[in-house]
Amino acid sequence: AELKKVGLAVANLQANFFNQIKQSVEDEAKKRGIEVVTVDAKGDGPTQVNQIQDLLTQNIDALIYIPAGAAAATVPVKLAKSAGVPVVNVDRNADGAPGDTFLATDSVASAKAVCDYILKQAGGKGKMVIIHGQKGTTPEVDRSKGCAESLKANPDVKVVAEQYSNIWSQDEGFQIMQNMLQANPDVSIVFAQADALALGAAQAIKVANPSQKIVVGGFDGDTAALEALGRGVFDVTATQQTQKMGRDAVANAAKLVAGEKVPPVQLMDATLTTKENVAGFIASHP
Amino acid sequence: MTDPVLSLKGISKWYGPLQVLKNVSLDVYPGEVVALLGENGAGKSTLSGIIAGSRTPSEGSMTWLGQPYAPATPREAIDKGVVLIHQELQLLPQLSIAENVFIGRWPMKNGVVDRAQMVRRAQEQLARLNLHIPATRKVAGLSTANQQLIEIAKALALNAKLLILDEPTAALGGAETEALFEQVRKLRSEGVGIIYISHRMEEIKKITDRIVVLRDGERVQEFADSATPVRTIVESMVGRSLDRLFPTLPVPTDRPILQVSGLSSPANSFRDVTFDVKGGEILGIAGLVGAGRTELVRAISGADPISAGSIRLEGEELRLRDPTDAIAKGIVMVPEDRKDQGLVVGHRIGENIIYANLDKLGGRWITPRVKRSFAEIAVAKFGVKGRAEQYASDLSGGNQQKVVIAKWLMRDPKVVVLDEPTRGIDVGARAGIYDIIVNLAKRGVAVIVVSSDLEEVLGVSNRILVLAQGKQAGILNRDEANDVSVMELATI
Amino acid sequence: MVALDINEQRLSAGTWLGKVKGATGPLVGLLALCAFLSFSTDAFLSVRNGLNILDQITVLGIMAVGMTFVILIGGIDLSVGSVLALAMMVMGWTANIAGLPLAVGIAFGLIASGISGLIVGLLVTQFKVPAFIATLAMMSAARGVANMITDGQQIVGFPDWFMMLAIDRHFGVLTATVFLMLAVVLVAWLFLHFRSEGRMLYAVGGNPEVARLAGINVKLVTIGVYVASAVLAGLAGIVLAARLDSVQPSSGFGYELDTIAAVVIGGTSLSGGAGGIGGTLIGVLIIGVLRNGLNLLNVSPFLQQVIIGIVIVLAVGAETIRRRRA
Amino acid sequence: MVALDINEQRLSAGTWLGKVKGATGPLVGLLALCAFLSFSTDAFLSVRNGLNILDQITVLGIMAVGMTFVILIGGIDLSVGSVLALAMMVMGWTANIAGLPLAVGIAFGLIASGISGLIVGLLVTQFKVPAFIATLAMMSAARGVANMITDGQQIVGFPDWFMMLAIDRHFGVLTATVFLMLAVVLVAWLFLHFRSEGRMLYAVGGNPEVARLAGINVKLVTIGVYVASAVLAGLAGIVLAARLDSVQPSSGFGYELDTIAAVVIGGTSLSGGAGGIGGTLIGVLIIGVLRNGLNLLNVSPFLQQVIIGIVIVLAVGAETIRRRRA
Ligand SMILES: Nc1ncnc2c1ncn2[C@@H]1O[C@H](COP(=O)(O)OP(=O)(O)OP(=O)(O)O)[C@@H](O)[C@H]1O
Ligand SMILES: Nc1ncnc2c1ncn2[C@@H]1O[C@H](COP(=O)(O)OP(=O)(O)OP(=O)(O)O)[C@@H](O)[C@H]1O
Ligand SMILES: O[C@@H]1[C@H](O)[C@H](O)CO[C@H]1O
Ligand SMILES: [Mg+2]
Ligand SMILES: [Mg+2]
Repeated sequence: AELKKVGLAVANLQANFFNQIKQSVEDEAKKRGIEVVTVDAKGDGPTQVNQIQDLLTQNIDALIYIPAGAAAATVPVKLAKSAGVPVVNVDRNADGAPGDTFLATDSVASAKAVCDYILKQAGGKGKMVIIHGQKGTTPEVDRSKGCAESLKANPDVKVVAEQYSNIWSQDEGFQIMQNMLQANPDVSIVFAQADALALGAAQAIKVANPSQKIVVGGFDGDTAALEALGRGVFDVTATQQTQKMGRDAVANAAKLVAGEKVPPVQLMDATLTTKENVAGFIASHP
Repeated sequence: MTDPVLSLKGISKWYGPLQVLKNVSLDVYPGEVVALLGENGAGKSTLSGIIAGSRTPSEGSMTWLGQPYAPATPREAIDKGVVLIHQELQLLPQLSIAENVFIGRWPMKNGVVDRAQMVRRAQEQLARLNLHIPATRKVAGLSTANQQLIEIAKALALNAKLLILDEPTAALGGAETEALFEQVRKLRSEGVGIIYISHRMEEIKKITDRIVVLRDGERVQEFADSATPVRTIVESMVGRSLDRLFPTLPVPTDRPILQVSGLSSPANSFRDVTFDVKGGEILGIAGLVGAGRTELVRAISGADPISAGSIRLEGEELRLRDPTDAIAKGIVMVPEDRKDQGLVVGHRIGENIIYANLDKLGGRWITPRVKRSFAEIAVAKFGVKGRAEQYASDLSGGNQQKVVIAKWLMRDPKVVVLDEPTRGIDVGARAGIYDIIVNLAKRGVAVIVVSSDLEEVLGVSNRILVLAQGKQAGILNRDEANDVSVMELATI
Repeated sequence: MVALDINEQRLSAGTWLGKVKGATGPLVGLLALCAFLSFSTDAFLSVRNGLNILDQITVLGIMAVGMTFVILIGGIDLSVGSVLALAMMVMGWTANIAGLPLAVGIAFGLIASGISGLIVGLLVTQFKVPAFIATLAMMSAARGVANMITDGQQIVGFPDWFMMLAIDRHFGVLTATVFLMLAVVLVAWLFLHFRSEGRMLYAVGGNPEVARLAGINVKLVTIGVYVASAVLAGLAGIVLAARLDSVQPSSGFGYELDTIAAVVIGGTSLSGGAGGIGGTLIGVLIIGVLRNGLNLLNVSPFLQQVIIGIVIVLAVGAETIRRRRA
Repeated sequence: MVALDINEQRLSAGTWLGKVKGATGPLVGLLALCAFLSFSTDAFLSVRNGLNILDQITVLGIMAVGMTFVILIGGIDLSVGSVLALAMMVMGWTANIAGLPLAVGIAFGLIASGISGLIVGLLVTQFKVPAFIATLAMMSAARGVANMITDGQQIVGFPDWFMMLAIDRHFGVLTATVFLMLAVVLVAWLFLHFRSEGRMLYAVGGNPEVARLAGINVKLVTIGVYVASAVLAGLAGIVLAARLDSVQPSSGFGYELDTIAAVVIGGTSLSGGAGGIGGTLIGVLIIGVLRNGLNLLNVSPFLQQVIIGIVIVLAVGAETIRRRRA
């Protein structure tokens, strides 16, 4: 069969990362003459289940699926499978009911790289805080794992506070960092598991105006974050290949519809990005 | 004769298909008090509203001091000097008295509200009515009578050229009414034109120069002389002859049903009250405004707590924690405020009747048929002019009051308490309510009637309990009670 | 006013429309919406899509019944979304962490939600805390407790029969959860119309002082209503858990406004005493059909928000215009 | 009841407490909270922390002033969070995408929010849409438009002077944004107390029919109030943009409940006609101090939710208990 109509279920379009993927999917589909139906769950799992029902009602040929919540991730896959529609999971996978393929960044390795970098910048010691993503989602779990590996190698760094965000947003990053600074004014290292969180944290630091230098690491390579990185607002991120993810998602969906086999997990690299190499990514996002 | 301040020509008003005013013409001259009379629903308030700019006429025209006059908003009318004291209280309970008196026209100084001046001038207006409450006090919590006086003060502060008073005394007692009349006379002597609306005939005779009668929205008659016999006026209002207002009272049994002894309220609004009411007896409770009558009967019907004393019903001592307890024992109360305590005005008549009888409607499933037949019986039995499925808000005051009475009497109570049962109700409807009261007594029910209308307490009571400042001033038998003896006790 | 009343009377006396008094505008809105969607998209008018919509509104529908009670007595309940999450987490913890049977978990979940409702009811009646504040506080506290149960973690994987409640179409049409919602709606409707306790809600909402003087135990009714609303929110949580085959403490975030909107769109007055379940069902369907339809029409997600805003105003505004004309 | 009135009179006549009538409970709550925090953590009672709290409440404080107006006239405004985002995005777009000066962007942002308020006001007054529904619809629509401006993207990086408004401490103490908030509060307080237009709000909220009969233009007052609330929400958005040095369309999500809570905790009655800016300031401070204090005490975020719920009830419940005793 041929892929004519693909459903794209996005977790939350407010996150730049997902918005980039959405735009890439839509561009690629346009090139191939495929119709895309996009729905935005606004971070709510149940809403996403409803939306996927509606996509299936419209007889989509394949589903590109970014789970909204940590829970509820399995139901859409089951729904699609029972309707005979192949599923391409992007960024987040569903425990117990994975899609036909899973496209994502190797978050464990990339998060380790980011944490290695910020710990080194801080001289391998000091108090650190971690602003996690949405608890229990694949990227949150993997990035925590990756950073933990780095921490193991740096025993002089003490993690004094960890908090979880709900929708990975800048507002939340600001709020959480502000709170953390109140309780721990002498923090010197921040790992925020997404760029929006990192930007929020950096701004909270700026407003609080502490006497010590605080190193901030993020993740994603959001459009706005890369520019900020260039201006030295924060220190490092891992730029994910969002354009490639979008293109690959469409390509894999087409293959699955055509009955070709694809590997169940396809991880890609994210590039460690600092002020030095950011210009290239601003010019063209991978 | 001078020119009229206001003259109405052929005013008509429709609400949808319903015509409530039919071609009414009326002139009001400076320095006269015109009484506007008519049954409930005759169109008096509607006409007042049209004059005061809060409603617009469907047809007809008005002139003000010779100029065409068609106020589109109340503001326009007020600015010209037309002031209406509405039948319903128009106060903001959360604000101070002073602020209420000057609402919408606060005295200003340098672009800001001049509070000192506002309070001072408000206090002056209150003093004119013998009301000595600080003008800085909040309106919430004041008695209805005092609120009514504030409403009047509000109008007095406006320097009106035409003042319309729509039932200003419905909630007032004798002394307050007198203070009001003094102000009315003063305004009249200053050349203000006054339209006075009331259901109390004795007042009409005291204060008005001319009487205009409305019936079903039509101007039916004018009496140039206030000496016209009441009977003639009433017959013109109701369009038929009315033989009597008060029915003959039955002779009470000697079986005491309700015995109250040493009853006091926690807030001290009444103290050490002792009386009993026998089967078939009607006990009137009289007193000046604020004497504590309402609080006393609310306590007896479980609506308010007591701090000392006892209430016995047929010998059994009652512990009333809330109205539910009293109702279960057979004591019911028709409260003084129909709209806020007696009825859910936005709901249907049938529903309102059901609300007081939910426990009685066999089983606990209330089908529409059960409900309808129950409500229809009540409506028919107590002569409510209306259908069970009508909204209570659509009824005239008198009929609303009958609904409240009906909802309670469907329970076959042993004691019925009526607080101000005819407030704002026309003579015709009043006679109907008195008939109901007397019929209750005939069936052996113990009845308590609280009223500020002296004629009424005297007319329907076997005995009269008089309260003065919360204290029991005495109990008068029917043969010894008259307006002088009651007032003597009330002003102790 | 009279004109309106006469009109309403005529309706309620005769036609079928009159059964959903106050909601005629919204009903017209709903029908217009359905008609429009049937013409503009093939997928809308099909049994399958109809059943989908029913599936999609179960959670909202169940919560909206409880909210109807609350709003009828002139109250408001902002805690429903959090109480839903609390019930889910208690259920999940009992079944998957404490290892008791799922049925016990469900019972515990409902009990937990009932207790939240009881606390709200007591705050409102005994401590005179305004309902808005009492339920806002419960919204925060219940969410906190829901989070603390597993330290913010979701719980995944329940017995198969549980998930099947939301998936298996019995008699080829209704899932158990949809059936449950319809049962809740029907029972609530019967209760409000025919039970004396149901009529009490209208009396209390119409004027609490009148109700009290009429011998109705206003406090008890109020407490009962908040407990019912909370238990129904809990039940909605259980349904949601079946639908998602998992529970997480962030569930139901922001649902309170959706639920209140459904009730108010359905013609129940926020000042209490007027409205009913029929209208609420229409309100819930408007929201459900609208979301479904916008997805089927492939309207972009951001534009959807704008259109939803406009349709809500139209559905309610239609009622005003109808009244004006009448 | 009688006792209460006398008591209130005494208060309002004489003591300083009387100035925040209806909010004495919350004021006591706020003082108790501060006392408790001063003893239990060193960091709380310091100039720096005090200034921090002020910084943190600017956005909420500005929005709460507008919400006070709305609630005083008996209305409600659920759209403030979305209108805030709309103003931010319009500002950001004008400055960073259309390339006009930032000051023009700010003006456009405020105009955009004013228009939303005007639409709400017209819906409420001319089309008789209940405020709850009209602002709920605007909440959805304004959010949608805010998103559409940049297709959901954030905009980062404004001129330095702009961000410095939220950072530079003039005279070593107040940032420009805090100063702005204090000015807004003061002007609003003067307006409500001393201008006749301010008093009109109380009249309309107390009873719109009474106000109309007293010659007050109720519709105009209502429209004005919704415009003011929206413009203040827009202004709060500008302040937030300075604070975050960026704008994103998801900003302000859920702020409506926070804002309403601050106003109601401060003693303004949801039924209108009673309350004021003084109380609102206390409500805002309670929320600000509470969040700050819980962080200083290093209370876990989940437990914080529970405690916030409890403290809200206590702050408002204290008022009841005070009244009972009085
Ligand atoms: N807004 C309205 N819509 C429809 N009908 C109305 C409205 N206001 C009044 N009416 C009707 O108009 C008629 C006249 O009412 P109005 O209030 O003028 O009577 P009234 O003479 O003042 O009676 P009362 O002595 O009871 O005050 C009544 O039948 C009433 O039901
Ligand atoms: N809700 C209230 N708050 C404060 N004071 C009240 C309240 N109700 C009544 N009072 C006061 O209590 C006293 C007794 O009032 P009550 O209403 O029992 O008097 P009444 O004899 O029935 O007179 P009225 O004609 O005003 O009903 C009065 O001084 C009155 O002002
Ligand atoms: O991996 C992604 C990104 O980090 C994004 O910022 C939010 O959602 C996560 O799943
Ligand atoms: Mg009248
Ligand atoms: Mg009385």
